[in-house]
Amino acid sequence: MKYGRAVATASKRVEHDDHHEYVDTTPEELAPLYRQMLAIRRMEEASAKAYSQGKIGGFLHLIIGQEAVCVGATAALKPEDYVVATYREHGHAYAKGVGARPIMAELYGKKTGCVKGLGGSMHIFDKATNFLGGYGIVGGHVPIAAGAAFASKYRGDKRVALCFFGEGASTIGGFAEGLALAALWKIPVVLICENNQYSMGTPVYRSLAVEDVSLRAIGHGMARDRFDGDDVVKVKRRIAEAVDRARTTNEPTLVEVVTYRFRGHSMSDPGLYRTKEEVEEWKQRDPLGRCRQRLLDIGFPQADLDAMEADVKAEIEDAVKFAEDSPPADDYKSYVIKE
Amino acid sequence: MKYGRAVATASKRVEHDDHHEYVDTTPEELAPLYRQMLAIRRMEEASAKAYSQGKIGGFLHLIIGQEAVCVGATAALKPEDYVVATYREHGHAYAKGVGARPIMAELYGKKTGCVKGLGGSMHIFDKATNFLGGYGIVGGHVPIAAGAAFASKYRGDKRVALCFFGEGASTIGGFAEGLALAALWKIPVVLICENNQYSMGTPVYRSLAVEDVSLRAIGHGMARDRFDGDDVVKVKRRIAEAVDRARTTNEPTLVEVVTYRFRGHSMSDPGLYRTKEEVEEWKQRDPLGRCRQRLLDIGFPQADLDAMEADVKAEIEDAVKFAEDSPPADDYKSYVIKE
Amino acid sequence: MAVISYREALNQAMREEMERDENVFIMGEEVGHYNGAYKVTQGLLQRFSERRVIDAPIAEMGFAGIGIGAAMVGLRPIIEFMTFNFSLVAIDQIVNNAAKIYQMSGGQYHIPIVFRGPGGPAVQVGSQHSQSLESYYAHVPGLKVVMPSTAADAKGLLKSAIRDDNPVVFIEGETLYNTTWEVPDVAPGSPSELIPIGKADVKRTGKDITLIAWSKMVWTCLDASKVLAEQGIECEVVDPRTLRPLDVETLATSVKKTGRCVIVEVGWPVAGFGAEVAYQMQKHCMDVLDAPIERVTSDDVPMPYAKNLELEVQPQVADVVAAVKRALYME
Amino acid sequence: MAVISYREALNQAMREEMERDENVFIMGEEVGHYNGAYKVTQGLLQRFSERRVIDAPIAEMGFAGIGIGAAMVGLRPIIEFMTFNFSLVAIDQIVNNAAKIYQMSGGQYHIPIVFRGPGGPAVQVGSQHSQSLESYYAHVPGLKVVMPSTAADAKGLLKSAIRDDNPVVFIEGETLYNTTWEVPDVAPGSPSELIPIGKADVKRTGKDITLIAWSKMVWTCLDASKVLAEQGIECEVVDPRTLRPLDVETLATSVKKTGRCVIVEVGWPVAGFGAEVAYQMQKHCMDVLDAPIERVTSDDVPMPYAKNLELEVQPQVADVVAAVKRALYME
Ligand SMILES: Cc1ncc(C[n+]2csc(CCOP(=O)(O)OP(=O)(O)O)c2C)c(N)n1
Ligand SMILES: Cc1ncc(C[n+]2csc(CCOP(=O)(O)OP(=O)(O)O)c2C)c(N)n1
Ligand SMILES: [Mg+2]
Ligand SMILES: [Mg+2]
Repeated sequence: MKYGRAVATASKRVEHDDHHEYVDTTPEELAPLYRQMLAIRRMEEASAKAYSQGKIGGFLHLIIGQEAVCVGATAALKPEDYVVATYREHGHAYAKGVGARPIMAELYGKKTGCVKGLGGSMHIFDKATNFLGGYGIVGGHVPIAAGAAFASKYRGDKRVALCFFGEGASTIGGFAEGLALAALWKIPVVLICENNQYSMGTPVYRSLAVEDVSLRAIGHGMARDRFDGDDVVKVKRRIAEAVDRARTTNEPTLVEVVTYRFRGHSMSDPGLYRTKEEVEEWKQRDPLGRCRQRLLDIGFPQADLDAMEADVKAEIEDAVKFAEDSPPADDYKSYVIKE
Repeated sequence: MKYGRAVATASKRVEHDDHHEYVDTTPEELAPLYRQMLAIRRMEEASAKAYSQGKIGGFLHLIIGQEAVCVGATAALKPEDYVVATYREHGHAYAKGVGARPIMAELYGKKTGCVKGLGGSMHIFDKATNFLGGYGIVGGHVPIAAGAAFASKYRGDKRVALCFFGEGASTIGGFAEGLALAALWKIPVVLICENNQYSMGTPVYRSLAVEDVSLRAIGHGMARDRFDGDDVVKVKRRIAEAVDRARTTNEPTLVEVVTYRFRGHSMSDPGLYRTKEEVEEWKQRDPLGRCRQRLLDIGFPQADLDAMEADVKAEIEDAVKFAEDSPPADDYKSYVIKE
Repeated sequence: MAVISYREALNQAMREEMERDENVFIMGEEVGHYNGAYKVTQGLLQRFSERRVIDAPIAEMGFAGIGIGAAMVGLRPIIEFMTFNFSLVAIDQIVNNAAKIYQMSGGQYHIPIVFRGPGGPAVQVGSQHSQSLESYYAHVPGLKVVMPSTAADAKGLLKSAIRDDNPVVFIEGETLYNTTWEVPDVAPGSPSELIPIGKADVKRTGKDITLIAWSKMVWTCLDASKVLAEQGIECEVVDPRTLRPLDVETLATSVKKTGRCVIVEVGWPVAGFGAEVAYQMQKHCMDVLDAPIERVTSDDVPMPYAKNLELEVQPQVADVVAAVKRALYME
Repeated sequence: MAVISYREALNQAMREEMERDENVFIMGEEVGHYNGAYKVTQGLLQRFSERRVIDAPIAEMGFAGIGIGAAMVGLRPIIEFMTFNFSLVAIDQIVNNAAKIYQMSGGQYHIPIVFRGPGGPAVQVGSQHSQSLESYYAHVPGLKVVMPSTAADAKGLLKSAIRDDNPVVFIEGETLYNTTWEVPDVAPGSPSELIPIGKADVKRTGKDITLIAWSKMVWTCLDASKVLAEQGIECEVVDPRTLRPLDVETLATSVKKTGRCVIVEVGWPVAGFGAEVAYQMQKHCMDVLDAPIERVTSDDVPMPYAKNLELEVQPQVADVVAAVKRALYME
């Protein structure tokens, strides 16, 4: 492209229709991914229940329906890689290895929470697993993820950073600047837009001029990808391509994963802005149900599945009990200034 | 485009080479454009001189070498249309109809300046000609231009806003958000990137991952254009297309005009970051010289040209004298809060 | 007098001003179809259509700037920040453009715009969503800053803000939306529908000490006053309502009367707006002050999430009572 | 002792710390090839290469955030704002991320970063390029705020800032770069090379009145002190150097000694940092104060461009002299 003029051509609506292709996998690969997704689903459900009982306060944003994205993406990482996420990050934290106990205790505002009850639902951090946090200002965390990846390149230690954000975040300056700098400086970050069709009550067709966020990469000569997020293995494979690119060449990628949240934006949102039919249609393709079926289809024994599901149930119940029994948060003064 | 992945393809360097095509014109069309360009050149030179004599202070950013852009673009407007510009805006103001006297008096910090000596070089405003100002925070004025155009659409009064900015501004969030909102809401604004190859001392190849700013339009489904800014008539024609599109359909356009500043970023910049050869090469295509030659080529009489040039000289000398003789600014308290 | 909620009062103010003036429009995230994240704009989309009630994507800097540009050419935008926490990504537009264009243009362009939304800590939303930024805006010449504590003030002041020819930063109490207060029944169009910007209001009279507080802290001070009244201490509670311009006269009159002053604010202590109030009071009332001016503020920490800690951080009735007693040398 | 400029002092501090610690890097607009818009980073690119001296495009929010992310994982970035006026587009990163991550992460991640650059009015650059934003940063728990007035302070404090494990906002005086001061000859590595953050410095001793000022206003106060000394009035000039944490003790000790206090700042009056200083001084020294605390500030207006007006707006020696006389009831 040298000179030239062009009237807008990108079509407004972008369809997605390859939901029924499965990516090849094995029970060995798929079972742990299913387990993670299931644990996240159960953990989210347990937190919703605790919220309705008044045991969790503030904003609680659930990821139910989107589990395949964080689980698949994180599965493409090494432990030393970084993850940066938003306020909708319980699943991302769990997938990165943060335990259900410290997550649940954090939601309860307890001393044993992963950030000692200081952060709550929106601000889960865990240094041991390189989970660099959940952030509440839309888009503000994109440069932070680029910064962690920048440090990796600076040191030459070949770590990659994944940054998750919603399609609603793609309009804000913080995202645009993070994108531009990552492209210019070849920073090994993978920017993952979880396009769940809504930014609070605003559907994509009212928040985006073009409903393909990945096209923003073009203006920066950045690699891009876009696919649906129902098949956790597909997510893993496609993110792995981007992670490899980052690890081997430092080139960042903008990836858009098309998904859907089954619940409201947060617990206080009844989600009146969409029809039951629409939600039902998406639930047909529930990544969790799909994954379970697939696991059975490729020969994972029903008995093992039952055992796994019981195990997950116990894990989450234990986490809730741990949270309930933990002492309240008690120190808010020690972490303002580091001496 | 539905799904799909793509590794970066846009090439880093973008060549521009159609400097020698002329767009058809007539002496009637070209002569007033030449006169404006010449007046701007002389005004800038006069201000540089006054600056070196200590009569103008602060930052003084000259547009010498880029005159064809603001003159050509503004020639595509009606008087009721709006123009919003940066700190490098003397030429844009003049082209929109602000007189050399109030501009020069403003640079001198005089009471008779167009903003009473309160704004100086970077902040020229003129309500009578719908010149909505020069702004000093890079990118911050892009939403403002979109806002003026938004008001036009709100009222249905068919005014168009032009917004000028540098290629250096294309990385900042304010630009990205203005672009996204203009595209989403179909705001009748024309965003004109004057790509003069440098952002202060930084050449485009160190500030942009892809040296074609117009490509940013793609991610927003926005119309775009890109061309060189040496031929003032070409600028006028191409901007007129975008202005017509805005006026008739409210659709915004992102236009990039490739140009060059002959001087340093501001008067205090010696411009050591580029070679004499480079500057000389660009001076060969000086839009002012080209335009003068073209005018003669298409039959404008030499005598008329001489008369015009004398007239311009007198106009600028008069403006300088006016500025020198004007009383100093004396009121800085009346325009803080409107009663 | 009707008893209505703070939320309803704001809604009425916008609705009435939009009926009155075709140039008024509202823009912000979720203000239309969702009826507002806090339902303050309930029903406005239905009444005024998408032309005048505009759902914005997440681009505070962008839509704040669009409001400013629209205001330059004669519209009267109301820009809603979902919360003022998010105004930090747009603050450059407010400080460098909205506040300065009138001056930078030598008086040619003025900016009749309202930036409004909830501010101050809500409940358990953590440090990024819990801060009181009024001192930032009050610092800037060219702006007005209004922080009503009651439904009546909210309505009368928001109407004044919308009619003001200057940029007004209008910070609502995030935890006040459900509070109710008597609002006078005045027909739109009557002059008494407006409460002037820049006038403080004595929310309770008393002779022993002056409590100066705004937004939700007015309620805390009124509660503390009840406790103290039972102990025979009569507090005067003065609500500046407008932080910029500050009605120093009304405040100082009260302090001169009582000789003692406690300033209560929910923001951080260092360089909070309370420091400015304290400076003005010591300057105007030093001769009559019987004790140093006390401030009660939140602790100097980012807001923690856990409910118990969050309460500990913020000024409570007991903190105000204790400060009053200190100022009265009672303990 | 070598006499060096404020600019050179800053340059030496960065150079020595970069020699010392491989994790220190500098990022900002024009810091490398251009050697800094104000030449503060002169020669650093040549010495440390593009890996550690990084020219950024115009994206303050972006590169401030990149610095924060890099600091989280162990680097020690120095982020240069070409001027602090441009920090307003990045302030969300500083307030909501840099200042809070240590708390939000329950102490797991700390942010050793310096945001530095010139602040305060320069000369005739108009309202968008002339403001003093120190009160914004000083307001925020989790940050430190340093504003040196002399070359010696600039060097010792910048070194401390770079070694600090917290985010430090380091605001240089835009008009001080060429000023010179004696800087002790200490070899890098010796403990005396550091000036501790949080310690005020008495820049002139005197018994009659305390002048509190920082950054370029220290110079104005020293000049005013000379004028007043000729009239037999001995001013003590105390420079907090660090605004957050503020060394209230040193300030109060001086005010207790002199019994009078004038605060001089170049920023806007309303809710400026001077208000905080005034509050602290009245609180700690009320018993001994012989006159109300005076503030001398810039006028409450956006900065005009014209030279004559610009001087009128800012505190001049004569304004300080007049304020001192008012505080001494001499006029
Ligand atoms: C700068 C900023 N503006 C507004 C908000 C309020 N807010 C929180 S989440 C949200 C919607 C985000 O949508 P999207 O990015 O699509 O993510 P999703 O919630 O769908 O995961 C909004 C508007 C915020 N947190 N930060
Ligand atoms: C937000 C912000 N950051 C930095 C600056 C300092 N600055 C002024 S002009 C400029 C370069 C702008 O380059 P470009 O956009 O290409 O415009 P040009 O000067 O070439 O016309 C910079 C960095 C500023 N004014 N605003
Ligand atoms: Mg979304
Ligand atoms: Mg440029």
